Amino acid sequence: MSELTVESRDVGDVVLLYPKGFINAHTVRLFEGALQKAISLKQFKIVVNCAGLSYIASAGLGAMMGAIEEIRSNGGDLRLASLNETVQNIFDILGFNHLYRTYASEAEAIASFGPAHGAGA
Amino acid sequence: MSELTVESRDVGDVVLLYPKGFINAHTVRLFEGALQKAISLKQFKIVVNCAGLSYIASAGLGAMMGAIEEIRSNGGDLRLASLNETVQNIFDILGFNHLYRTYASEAEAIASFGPAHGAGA
Amino acid sequence: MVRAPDRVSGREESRRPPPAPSPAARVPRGRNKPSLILSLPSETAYLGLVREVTKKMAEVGGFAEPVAERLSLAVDEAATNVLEHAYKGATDREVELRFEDRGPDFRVELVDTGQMMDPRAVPQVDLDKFVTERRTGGLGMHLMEKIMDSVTFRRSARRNVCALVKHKTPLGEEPPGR
Amino acid sequence: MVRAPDRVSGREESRRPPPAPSPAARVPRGRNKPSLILSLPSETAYLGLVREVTKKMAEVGGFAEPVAERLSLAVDEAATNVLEHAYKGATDREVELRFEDRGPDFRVELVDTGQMMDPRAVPQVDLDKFVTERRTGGLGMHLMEKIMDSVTFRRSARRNVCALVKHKTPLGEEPPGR
Ligand SMILES: Nc1ncnc2c1ncn2[C@@H]1O[C@H](COP(=O)(O)OP(=O)(O)O)[C@@H](O)[C@H]1O
Ligand SMILES: Nc1ncnc2c1ncn2[C@@H]1O[C@H](COP(=O)(O)OP(=O)(O)O)[C@@H](O)[C@H]1O
Repeated sequence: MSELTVESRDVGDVVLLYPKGFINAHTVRLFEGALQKAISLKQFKIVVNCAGLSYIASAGLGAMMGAIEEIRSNGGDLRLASLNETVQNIFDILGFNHLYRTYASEAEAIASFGPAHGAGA
Repeated sequence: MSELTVESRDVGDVVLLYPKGFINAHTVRLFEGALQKAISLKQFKIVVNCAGLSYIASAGLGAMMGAIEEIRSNGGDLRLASLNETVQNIFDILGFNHLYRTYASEAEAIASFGPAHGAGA
Repeated sequence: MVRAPDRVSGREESRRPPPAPSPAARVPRGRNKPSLILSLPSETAYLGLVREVTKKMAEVGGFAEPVAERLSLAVDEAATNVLEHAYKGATDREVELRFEDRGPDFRVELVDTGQMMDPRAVPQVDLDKFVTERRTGGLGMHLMEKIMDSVTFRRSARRNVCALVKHKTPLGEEPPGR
Repeated sequence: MVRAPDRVSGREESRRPPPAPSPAARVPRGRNKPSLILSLPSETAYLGLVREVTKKMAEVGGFAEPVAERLSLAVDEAATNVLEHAYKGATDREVELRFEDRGPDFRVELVDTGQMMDPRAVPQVDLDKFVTERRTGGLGMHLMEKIMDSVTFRRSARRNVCALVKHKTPLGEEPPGR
């Protein structure tokens, strides 16, 4: 019974993260590790595809907060795609839509980083 | 939050029942009612499609037990299709495979009543 | 329908009052395992909750999902019996379920203040006779005993206690993984 | 980070000890609503169970699924804070969660024997400053207060009690459907 897995995939110079399961104080280290790995590889254009994410607690939001400044100061961004109702709801409660750009689909999130991306793979 | 619904559909002279949800002592009356309705309409060839059935407790098995003699003594039978792992498991524990015929698919269960059926609809 | 006398003894075995507490039971608080007490009105509407809570506690106790599903069926059956037989359908009474993770044992106790269990009332299940005799009862106890390692009933302080126990580790095997 | 003083009073409101029991709280046993007590070791591994049990109890209490999801987030956050702040990560302690369905209120109490809550330690959330100041904390309390109708902390008999309350019926509206 794995509570969280995080796979990743590169599309051009965008890195896609696929958290599957839920992110709470117990599982957040894994998610944090995936973000830190992207940063250490200087992959600053990050899309978190939330299609497989059932739930995120403040620990997970804190992990994004802890990484966002370094990402943005390196000309990148962390953008989210395919939030389910629960996760969208948590974002709404916190007003996180002002801090992070969210997209209905992964393709839109990738395309938002510029026309060069998405075709590559 | 509906815990059980039971839809029905006729295919030739076979009646198909679609329990959706779970059958326990709380919801069993609805399932029993569907069986009794088929009997009162003299539809004795019954297939219970269990694809939407997540769980069945002894109350539900008792409901089948309470109807089977009348069904069989009128030349019919009650057969089951598409049991999920949990429901199959309960059948195995009780040795119900000796009492009821089960089929992997609805089509097979319908066909088991004879070559005339299934084409109609 | 009363079961055949020659099979009484084997069944009685699992229903006699439990012996002195096992070493695990003597471990005081701080045993570092989850425990849960659920108090419910005696209404069948809550059986769904009973099943889901049991399944979660079993999974947290280390049982794989299919086993947790079966354990939740056994507890559903025990609770159903309390509502139907101990309380005879009255909906204004209370049932208490106690879940305890005692190291090697997963243990659930159901406590009610209703009519006492009469072990002689429990029919022996004979599948062959089910159809011809139009039998519909007896399946619940049968399932409980097939699923659990032990099913015992005792009466104390005007309460009925039905205790269901499942060993986590069949002797000589590895403990189940999370 | 300490919150700005001018916003202290509004927050303090929801943290003062609860007043005398409300009429609903005085109803004795047999109140005919489910209640649940969950005792857990202080390990984050059990936060998933906390969330699922909360969601089920909220649904049984009559809240629609999206609301039940939010309530389970608030209780997850409260439990996480107990583990991280009251127990400072020690995993050999115990947390108790008490769920009570008091007619118009859904009430969850978390009880621990760890370090006392210092309300002044709770930062005020200012989203604009989050990014520039590299802030990562304060979101949990903020979520709890946004989701619940009241969040109070009290200390009694060397225990900390965090009480979360959600009214079922906004004044003048119909009770929520199952
Ligand atoms: N908790 C209980 N209290 C009193 N009697 C019980 C209890 N559980 C079971 N019984 C008795 O055992 C019988 C068999 O129970 P069970 O196998 O569940 O079948 P059913 O409930 O369908 O009759 C019941 O009919 C009842 O007489
Ligand atoms: N149960 C608690 N016991 C002691 N202190 C607490 C508790 N809950 C919260 N706090 C204090 O309130 C602060 C804010 O909590 P929170 O909003 O959940 O953010 P975080 O836990 O990420 O710091 C914590 O940093 C801590 O100082």
